[in-house]
Amino acid sequence: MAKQHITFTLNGQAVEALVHPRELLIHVLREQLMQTGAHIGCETSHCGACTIDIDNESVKACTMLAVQADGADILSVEGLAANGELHAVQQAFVDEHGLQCGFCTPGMLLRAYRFLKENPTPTEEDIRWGMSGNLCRCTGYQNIIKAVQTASRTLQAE
Amino acid sequence: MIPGVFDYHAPTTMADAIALLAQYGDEAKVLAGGHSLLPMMKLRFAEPAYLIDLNKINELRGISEANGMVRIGAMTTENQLIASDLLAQKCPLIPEAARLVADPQVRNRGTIGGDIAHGDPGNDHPAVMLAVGASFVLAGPAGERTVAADGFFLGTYWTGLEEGEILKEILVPPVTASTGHGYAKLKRKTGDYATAGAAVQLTLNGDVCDSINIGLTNVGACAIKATEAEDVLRGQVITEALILTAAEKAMAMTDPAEDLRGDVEYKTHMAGEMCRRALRQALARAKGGA
Amino acid sequence: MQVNLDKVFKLSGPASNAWTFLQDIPAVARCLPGAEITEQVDDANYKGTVKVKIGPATANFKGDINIKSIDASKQQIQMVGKGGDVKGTSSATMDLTASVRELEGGGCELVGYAEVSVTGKMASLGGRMMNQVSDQILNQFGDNFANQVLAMGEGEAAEAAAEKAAQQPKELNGFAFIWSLLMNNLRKVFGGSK
Amino acid sequence: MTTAESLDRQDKLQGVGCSRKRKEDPRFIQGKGNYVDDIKLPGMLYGDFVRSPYAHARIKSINKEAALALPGVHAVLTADDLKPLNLHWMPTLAGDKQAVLADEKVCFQYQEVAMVIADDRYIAADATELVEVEYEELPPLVDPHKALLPDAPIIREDAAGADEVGQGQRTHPNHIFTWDVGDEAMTDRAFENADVVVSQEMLNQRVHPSPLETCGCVASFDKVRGELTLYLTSQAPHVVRTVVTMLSGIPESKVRVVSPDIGGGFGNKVGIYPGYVVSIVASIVLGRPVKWIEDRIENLSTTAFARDYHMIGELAATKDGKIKGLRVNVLADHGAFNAHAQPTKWPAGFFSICTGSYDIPTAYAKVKGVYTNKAPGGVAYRCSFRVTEAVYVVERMIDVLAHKLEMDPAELRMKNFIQPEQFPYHSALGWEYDSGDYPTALKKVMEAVDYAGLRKEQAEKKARGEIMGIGLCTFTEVVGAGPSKSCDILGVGMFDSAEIRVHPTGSVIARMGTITQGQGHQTTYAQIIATELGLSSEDIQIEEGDTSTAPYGLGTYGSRSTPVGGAATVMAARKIREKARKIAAHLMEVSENDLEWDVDRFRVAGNHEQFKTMKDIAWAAYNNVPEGMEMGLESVDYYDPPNFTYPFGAYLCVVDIDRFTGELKVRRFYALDDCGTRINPMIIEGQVHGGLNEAFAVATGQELPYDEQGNLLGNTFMDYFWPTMVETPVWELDYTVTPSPHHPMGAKGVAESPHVGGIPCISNAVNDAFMQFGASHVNMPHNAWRNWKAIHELGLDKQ
Repeated sequence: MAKQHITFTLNGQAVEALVHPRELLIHVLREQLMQTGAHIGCETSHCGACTIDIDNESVKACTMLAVQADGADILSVEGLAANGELHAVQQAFVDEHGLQCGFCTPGMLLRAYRFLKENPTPTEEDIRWGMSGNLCRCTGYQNIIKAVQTASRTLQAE
Repeated sequence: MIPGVFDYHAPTTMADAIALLAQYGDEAKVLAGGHSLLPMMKLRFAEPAYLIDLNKINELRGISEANGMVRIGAMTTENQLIASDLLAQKCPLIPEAARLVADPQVRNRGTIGGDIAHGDPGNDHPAVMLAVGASFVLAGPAGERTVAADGFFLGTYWTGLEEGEILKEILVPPVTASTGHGYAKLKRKTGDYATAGAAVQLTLNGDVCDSINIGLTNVGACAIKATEAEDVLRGQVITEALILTAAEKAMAMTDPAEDLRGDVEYKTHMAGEMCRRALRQALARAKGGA
Repeated sequence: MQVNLDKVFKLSGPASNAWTFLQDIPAVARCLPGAEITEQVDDANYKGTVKVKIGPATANFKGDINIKSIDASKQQIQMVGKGGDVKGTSSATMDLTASVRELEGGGCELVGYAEVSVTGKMASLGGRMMNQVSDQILNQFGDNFANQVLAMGEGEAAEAAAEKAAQQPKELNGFAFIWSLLMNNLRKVFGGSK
Repeated sequence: MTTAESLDRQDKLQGVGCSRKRKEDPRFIQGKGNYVDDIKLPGMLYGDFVRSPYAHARIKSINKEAALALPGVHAVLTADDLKPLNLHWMPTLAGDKQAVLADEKVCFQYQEVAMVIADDRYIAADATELVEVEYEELPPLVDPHKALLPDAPIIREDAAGADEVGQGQRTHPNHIFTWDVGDEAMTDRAFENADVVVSQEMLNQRVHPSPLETCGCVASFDKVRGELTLYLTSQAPHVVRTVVTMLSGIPESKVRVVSPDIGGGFGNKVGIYPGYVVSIVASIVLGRPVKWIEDRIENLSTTAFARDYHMIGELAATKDGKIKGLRVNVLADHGAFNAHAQPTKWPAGFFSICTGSYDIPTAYAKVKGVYTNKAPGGVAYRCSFRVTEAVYVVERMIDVLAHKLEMDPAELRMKNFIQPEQFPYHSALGWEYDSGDYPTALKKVMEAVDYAGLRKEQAEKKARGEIMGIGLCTFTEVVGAGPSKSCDILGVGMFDSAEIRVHPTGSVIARMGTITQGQGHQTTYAQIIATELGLSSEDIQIEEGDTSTAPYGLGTYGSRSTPVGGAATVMAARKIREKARKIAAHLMEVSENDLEWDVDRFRVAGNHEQFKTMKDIAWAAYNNVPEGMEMGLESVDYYDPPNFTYPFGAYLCVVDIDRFTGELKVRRFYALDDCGTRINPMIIEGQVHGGLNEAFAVATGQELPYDEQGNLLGNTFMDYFWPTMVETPVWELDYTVTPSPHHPMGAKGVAESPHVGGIPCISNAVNDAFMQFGASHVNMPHNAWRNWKAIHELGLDKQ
């Protein structure tokens, strides 16, 4: 089948792409649009390294076709910092040592960003459940949980 | 893990979707949330030549109540089920089970209709549908028909959907004040299929169990309605001893396959244990407890 | 991974019909919807293909069938089917012993014991389903087999069975299961076995 | 003399001991990391493997025609294509060889048979299905216990007649080596004369490190310049360069290997895999860059498993619990090729550290390695080479002995610890432990958790039929490979290196031979240099991973960065400081001997107002140096450690097990680590959290099971267990500090201790839970199913 023309908003910018129907959104973001922040970890939607925000929901971009993103509003880690200012979740991950190798981090950040909109004042238990679609191999999660708590406090204070 | 080549269609009406499905026949596959089908396509177990994406069909979404039934559009996502006040009041077992499906991201894409129609014995909603006494509106070239959940699940990847049909909506009778529900799911970790699961919905008349449905997840070729366990409890004052007997009956009805989650013996026992837990929870709730 | 399956299918008509049919390898193969004998190499060896469709999953297998023994006294046949999917990612072997057993009070049954061994992607990733799927496939095979044997007889039921046999779908799929269910119901209507 | 003013200056440096925020983070949190799959070169092609569906089969034919006919396919490479280059086999670190592409037969499922090179990964994937391979199935050998039977299928026909495959005499075509250490006769005597003897069979199951980023590379050969650039996920880029030269004949000066950001290694990225070799060949042949990235199934199925040690441990003791001897017998399943990634001269690595933290007078260990039809490997998964297995066997055996003696396992440990005054301690199996204080560590943990209270609670629960277990582990690690007398890779001694340049304005660039994969080297090496040179960490840039710029090093694994690379950094910095002292003396016109070092400056003893800061000196180094001194301020050091370092710890774990489902909950995990001098406590704690979570994963869920046909089951993240936040316990950390006497800063390395110590700790807790009811040892992984079986057998699940 011929390539299809799709347009969507990526980090506030209108973008377009020509894609084969079978192309996965994660590949188009990374290889056509060169937004390599979101990563590929498992390809079976278990690890969450490819998590981005589509129309105000967290989505695993490895299990979505690019054609399905036509008309969508997408936020990826590259668009998280606004006007040169780190987002509170980004700063909190640095402050609480919530990352090591950095590979899961963009997915973690995007999920934390959306999770704190869904639940601005979570308990630790809420965080564990709300972030359970993202695997991290390095941190043992303890500092990620702290980072989400810190980000929650920062966002509440803002 | 790269899917094979296919043609993609994203109809905006059911009529178009059904026409496309009729046109392409079994070369086509219907795409709902995609979290079962796309991984199968990436592994090249599934290689449909045509993919008919239902995500743009608005009439498949939404939860409403009419004519004494709660109607759930097949493309309603798990998180929409969880967020629904109507379901929380009228069909609380459904959102409770939805919380245990996969993980937050997957629940944003995964749909109740996809979960039911895929026919995977590991999916959670089939057993829940058996427990709540749901029926399904199936739309096809010859029009619509409504079938009961009980009898719809026939085997692995095998349901009562006929060629050319699409699951359109789920109809659920609302619960009453004396209805209790419970879903117990044992899994290895977040995101996994159940090692065994049990969904229970029962209604009390005074102390007596007036009606009861028990559905079992992932302990057979498809979701199992544990009718023999139900028979033990229906019309009875449910006691702990009866719960144990019912669980034994439920265990006898299972036919699990060994995999990395467990062998037949373990899964059978876990079906019993999940049954006991769901029954106890449903009973407590029916009596007005948590 | 290995799956062992014990199956008994009740058949109508005399055991001699069933035994005759059982020795017709291409016809028996066709009872597995989607299966086709493409070449008879010699008396004991055949080549064939199977197109399996289980829900959304499909696989095309290509392989060889070797008849290890035909024992007329026991009305038993032993064969080994070996095949690989055409993409070279999975393969399967089925060691099958099938016999026709006469029943007291008339009728007979097809008794099958199969050891199905699967290697490759299908075993390593699809193992969760293998047992149940194999069981479903064999059930369908049994239904078709019974139907074919019934069609060898005479009368209304046999004609109906022959007609059904002619409609048998070309591949093993969900629709086929519905079809076989339907057939089961029809069989009830026509007073067939089961 | 320390003053408030100098303390303030010291704080500003952000040197050793402070929890400095990481320098790596800004790029990672903004999506600006640069991992290998992020690299896109002009004209780049993609490689994808055709893999074997069989565990054991002969290849009868390979037909590429259909694949080559697919538009966008550039080449299909098979063993026959590599033969003229003599690259169809490659040497392994263990002295064996491994097929790059299957040569005439396949020996494990998912083995690489051919590589398709195409315009993009989609076409490549399509084409792999079009390569027709005809196989003749052979009987697979899956159970290592059957490997040496007379009628066992011969796996390695290529080596069937060889007297040895790199590691000594063989007795069977499936036999790789038998290695033993210790005094067997004396150990036997200890057992004969013992009051009490215990023996237990146990398994360290086959697992996989599976970092979140899989392995991959981009090979780019410039035909005009004759230069090869290789970007790859390697924990040892310099070694890769040497190996590439050895294999290809391209001079080392024309090979550039770059390890970009690495998404976790954990031992998976030490080895050299067929994907790298074939990508290089393809790039050379096609003259275009070639990318190969494995998917998760390929990662779990082919590149580097760990463990698979089938062990029998035995202890001999007096009736009051003094251990007199240890005997260990191991059957090691190495898979189809001995690709055991370890640099020691011993076939079982550091396994002989198995006497642990205990003063055991005599010991004997024997390891037999065999081939099976499984993936090759045997990597050190977040540990030094076979240390996890060694610690597991001794820590489990201590508990088994305690159970037999009806003695508390803490008491038994206390009774047998190597005492602080015994260091440096020479173990029965030949190690020289540098330093330690085990009793203090265990006492601290027991007090922190109220050990007696926990045991009381456990007894109460037992009476109610509830299943609670308490596990202890008091491990000693051996890390920091290593003295080159003991360790080398293909003949290159295991030193490591640092090169430091101080710029005129006082900023620094430093490059090391190690490579970070999340450990935060860019942060911590800067802290070391900051402390040594008195320059702010913020002005110190650390670079690693590019063989064209960094000094030669052996890489990062086996917790060697701090013990070896860190030591090299200190030594290089100290060379600079010595030169700086001379320059300072020259500038202030005083004798070098009159100068003293004060945080960030040389000052004149007795006159603290007269000083030159390091920044002043840096400037002078480029315009005003003493006569006869060459200008500039830089140094390099290649550090060959005199000994290993021996980090240790005391861990305690409390588990509750659901008696109806077998589900396990780690209610408490208290980990005290002693890694000597602590460079960055924040990073240490992060490393410990991560290592503990890995230990939790291995102990309670991870395994790579094979069925009888040699099918690998469970090779996606659906089945292969990685805990999410929901399952992960809360970690409580503590520490003591016992510096290493031979390391220039006293640091020992930490990242692996929690993995090595955590696994037996959890396993001891689970076994403690069951053994109190009379069960015998239960193997890992302690998943719900396995737990329930033990429960069911004990009859504890009665309603």
